[in-house]
This record gives sequence, structure tokens and C-alpha cells, in this order.
Amino acid sequence: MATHLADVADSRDGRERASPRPPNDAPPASFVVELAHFSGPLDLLLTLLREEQIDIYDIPIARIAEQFLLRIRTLRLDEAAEYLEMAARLLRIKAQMLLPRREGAEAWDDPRAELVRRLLEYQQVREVVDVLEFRAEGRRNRFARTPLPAPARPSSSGPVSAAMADLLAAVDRLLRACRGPDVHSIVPRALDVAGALIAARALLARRAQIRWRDLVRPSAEPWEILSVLLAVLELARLGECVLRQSIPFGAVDIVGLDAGLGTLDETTDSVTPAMSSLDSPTRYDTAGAAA
Amino acid sequence: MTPLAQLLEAALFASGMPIGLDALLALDLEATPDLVLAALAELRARYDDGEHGIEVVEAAGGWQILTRPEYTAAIERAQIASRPHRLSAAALETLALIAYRQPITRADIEEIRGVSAGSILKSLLERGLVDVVGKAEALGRPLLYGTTPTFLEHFALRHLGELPRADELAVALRPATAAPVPVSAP
Amino acid sequence: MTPLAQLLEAALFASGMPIGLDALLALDLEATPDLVLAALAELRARYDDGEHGIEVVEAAGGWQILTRPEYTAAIERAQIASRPHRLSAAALETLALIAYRQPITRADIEEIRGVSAGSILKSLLERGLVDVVGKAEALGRPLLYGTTPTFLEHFALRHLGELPRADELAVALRPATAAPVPVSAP
Repeated sequence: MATHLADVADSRDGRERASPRPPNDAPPASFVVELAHFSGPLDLLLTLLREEQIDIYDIPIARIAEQFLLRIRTLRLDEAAEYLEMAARLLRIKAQMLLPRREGAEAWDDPRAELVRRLLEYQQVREVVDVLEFRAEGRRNRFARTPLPAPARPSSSGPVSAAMADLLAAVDRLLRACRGPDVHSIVPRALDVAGALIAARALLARRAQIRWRDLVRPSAEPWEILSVLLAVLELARLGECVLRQSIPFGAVDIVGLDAGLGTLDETTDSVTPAMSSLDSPTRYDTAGAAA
Repeated sequence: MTPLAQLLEAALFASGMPIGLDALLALDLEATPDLVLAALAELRARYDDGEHGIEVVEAAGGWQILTRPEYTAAIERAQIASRPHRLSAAALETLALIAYRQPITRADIEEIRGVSAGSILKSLLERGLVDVVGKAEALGRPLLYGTTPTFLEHFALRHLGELPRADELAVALRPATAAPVPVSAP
Repeated sequence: MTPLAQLLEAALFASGMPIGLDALLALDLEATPDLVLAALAELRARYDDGEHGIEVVEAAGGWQILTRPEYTAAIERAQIASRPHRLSAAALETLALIAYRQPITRADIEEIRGVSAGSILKSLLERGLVDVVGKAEALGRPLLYGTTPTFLEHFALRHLGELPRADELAVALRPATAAPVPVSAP
């Protein structure tokens, strides 16, 4: 069942002329290819075979390799890796064909076999493309109803459409947006409330009353100041100290009470007025205090 | 119906919005305003014969075909007209983060995405794609978010392990930026 | 027309996309598949009476109303609606491969087409014509691609079975494994 390429390809040639392929969705990477109206090296190779009316099962490799090289040079495709790879493959097959065959050997591994297989496979793809193109053209000539513009405020309860590809593209965007390729390496500067608690407790153990500036060094960074503030508030909540401020905006005295009296289930009633305004409905992390 | 009425039917159907007389006249070079108005009347009468679910309506200086009001409730109930709402890029990114790093706090999401995530999280919660799965041990015990069975169902996943690993994505989705590679002849 | 046919007319009109039997059944709690199919036939017959510019078409496992082809040129000329762009040859080849070999990896697509497929796959994913449908068991667990309902609608297919079977194609494709190649006498 020798398939003659010319027979199969004739109809395709007619169609190709009838419907040129505008590179409407061709991204830059394949732009060169689209301009030349070849969708790849196999497409070009098939065109050459058709022009020469060559039996796909008996390709004169030397001649075709030469023409292939000539064509990619004139079409300026000789910078595209895929075309160069095919050119190299053809030259390799040509060299293999020149090797002397063993006299009288029954089986001969035709160096062209793999190429023939690929060409046949690709030819079938082209055939399916013809079917798809015919179908698409029929559909293009009918209009569905244009959807009305979406309501200004889309409800958040309606059906959602998102393809897996959309989700993965989002992951891809995130990965690119992040500084490093590894998402896990990005760790926000955490507050060190536990450390500040330990420092404050240690100081309160030695002195009955301390001041804010005893806990915060002058050049402290914001995260350190915040850590100390939260630690002090936590100590007050646990009943380990009392905060006093004699005048508005004045210095804050931290007066130590007996450490260890506070328990976790104490209510915030015991907290001094200084902190009540800062108290939040959620509880602070007490893991640090327990340490 | 006359050929002009059929053409108007196809045109009014294809357009979602009302079409004015000028545009309708552009459909047929031989049409006159009188002919178009007559054809519109013919089409309207056809739909008003008590046997149709749609009707021709005059609106916004033009004509439009709309479903009859008595069918609105059924169509809405079947969620046919409410087209599936495409998740925004921001929502997808947030969802992707939650899927890959769950359980994750809102602060972590915002840290990575660099923008506030409140309204997006709310919307994802309402749609049932994510849920609160616990509280972090960190200060303030912030809520932790994770994906739901609805999320798996939506993306046709049997379990989270079916999500591609992050390092597989580079190959799978990113177009080869360097292709075609110019190869210099030796 | 029967009330159910009128309801279906309104619903098909309201949706731009094909609606499947399940969604049509949701329109009327008393409807059965037989009743819906009968009403669809009634509606289709009504539009096929030679007096209408639109018709009922079966696509992507459902039904939709579309304009008749003979009015397309006029509607496009009047700029009421425009036809979508044609897909490039490269995009069609990639789609053809995915349609026939799904689920298929990007590497397999590139192997058969002989060119890199990254940017084309990305574009097809964005158009919703293909989607990631899973991961291969092979090394690196590459993503597997498959076609979507949008693909069926784009090519006016009711289902994938409407494409010619591989063995019906003029060029019979052998299995991917090495097939015996007839060698002509040198």
C-alpha cells in the first residue's frame, strides 16, 4: 500500500491556496515559521516531497537533503533550531545510506525508516487538520448570540468557571513575581514577642520597677519596639506587671507584681487601663509566655 | 416571513444589544427605512403569536430580541443565563497560593502577593473554594486558610497530590523563551 | 408550540453556549428527558420551516441556537457581529494531536510536530480550547492535555466521536512503536 504523497497532498495544496493562514494567534516565537507558511520542518519536508512527486517510502535522501538546505536558506529559516535539526538529520541519514551493505544480507535497517514513520504520522495530523478546518469554517459562518455585558457587580455566589490551566498559570505568575524561584524561602520578619517577654521578665525579676527605655534600645527597629510593646501588654494581661503613666504622653512605668500568679484563663479585667484600649478581641499568643 | 424579516431575525439574535435603524439598514443595501420597519413589525407579530418564548422589544433607540419575562425565573433557577463567572487573575493567584501553601494566613498571602487580600478571600470563602481550617500559633492567632472539597471538584482533582509540583510548572506552562535558538554554523 | 418548547426557546436564546440535557431538565421540574427531546424537536422543526434566520444546532453535548450561514456576510458587513479569527496551522496541528491522542504530554506533541509547542499550548489554554487534564506517570510527571467543551463548540462537534476514526484516515497511522517499513529494492 505504497502511499504516494502527491496524491494525498494535492487536495491540501488546493485548500492552502484557498485559505491562507494568517498568523493571527502566532506568538513571536513561531513568527518566522508562520510567515513562511510552514508550520515546521516536517511541513516543509512534505511540501518538497510533493513538489518532486516522490514516493514517501523511497526518498532520495541526498537530493531531498540538498533541497531542504537550499529552501531553509532562501526562506531564511536557517536560524530556527527545528529546521536545522531536521537538516542535520537528513545529512546523517544520507551518510548512513552511503555505508556499504553486507553482501546478501536479508534484513536491512533502512536509515530512512524513522523519518518515514514520522512523516506518515505528521501527514495524518495534517489530514485531521483539514477535517478540523472544514468544521471550524462551518461554525464560523454562524453566530451564537453575543452575551450581554456582564452586570457591573457580579454576584459572588454564582457558578465559577476556571480551568486547571488558569490556576496553574496563576501559580506560574506568582513564581515569577517572587524574588526567588522558591516560594518557601520568603519569610516575613516576624515579631519576637517571646524573646521580649523573656528579657522583660528577667529585668522585672531583678528590679521592682522598670521603664520603657530599659527594654527598648535607642536604635531599635520597629519590629523590636512592637515586640516589646506586645510583650509588656502580655505581661500586664497575665498580671505579672502593672503599667502606669502619670501624665499623658509621659514615661510609662512598668511595675512588677509577683510573677507566676497570672493564669491563662484570667479575664482582661485585671489589665490596667493603659492597655484596655489596645486590647484586641483575639487572644495573644501565650506560647512565648509559657516558655 | 419575508427574507428581510429573516435577516433581521438573524441580526437581532447575533447582537446582544439593541440595534438602531441605521445599522439595520446597513444589513441590506436595497432596504429602506419603511421596509425595515415593516419587516420588524412582521418579526414582532411572529413572536407575539402566543407560541414563542422570546419577543422583539424596542429599547435604547433600537430593537432587541429578549426572553419573555414569564421564563426569567426558570432560566435563572437553572443557572443558564448566569454565565459562569470567571475567577479574576487576583483570585486565581490567591487560590493558587492557598492550594500550594495551605494552611496559610492572610498575612502570608498578602506578604507574597504584595496587596491586601481581604475582599478576595471573602469572595473565595463565599464560593466555598477555600475555608478556615484552623488558627496559627503566631501572635494574634490569625486564621489559617485551606482549600475545600469544592476546590478539588472544581478542578477535577482527586486529591491535592494531583496538583503539579511548582518546579514542574516551569516546563509545563512557560513558553520556551529562547526558541527558536539561533545556531551558528561551526 | 408547547409551553415547554417555548421555555426551551427562551433558555437556548438566553445562553450563548450550548446547553446540555441536564441543564434543560433543570428548567422545568416536571420535565422528563423524553419531553425535553420532543420539545427540542418541535422547536427545531419550527425554525426549519424555511421562514427563519436562526436554527437549533446540536453541539458539544448540548443544543444552541445559531444564525443561518446565509446571513453571516450581511451581519458582518453591518458590523453587528464579527466572525472569530481562524486558528493558525500550527495551532490546528496541535489541536488535532491533542484531540486524537488525549491525554497527551507536551513532549509527545513536540515529538510528532517537530517543533516546540510552548507558546501555542499557552495560547490554546488561554482560549479555553484545551486544558490540563492530569499528570502522566512518566518521569517528572509531565502535565497531560486534553480538549474542552469549547473545542467541540468551536469545531461544531457534538462529541469527539464525530471526528473520523484514526483508521478511517487516508494515511493509516501505525502504532507509535516501530512499524515495518516496506523497503523498495535499491
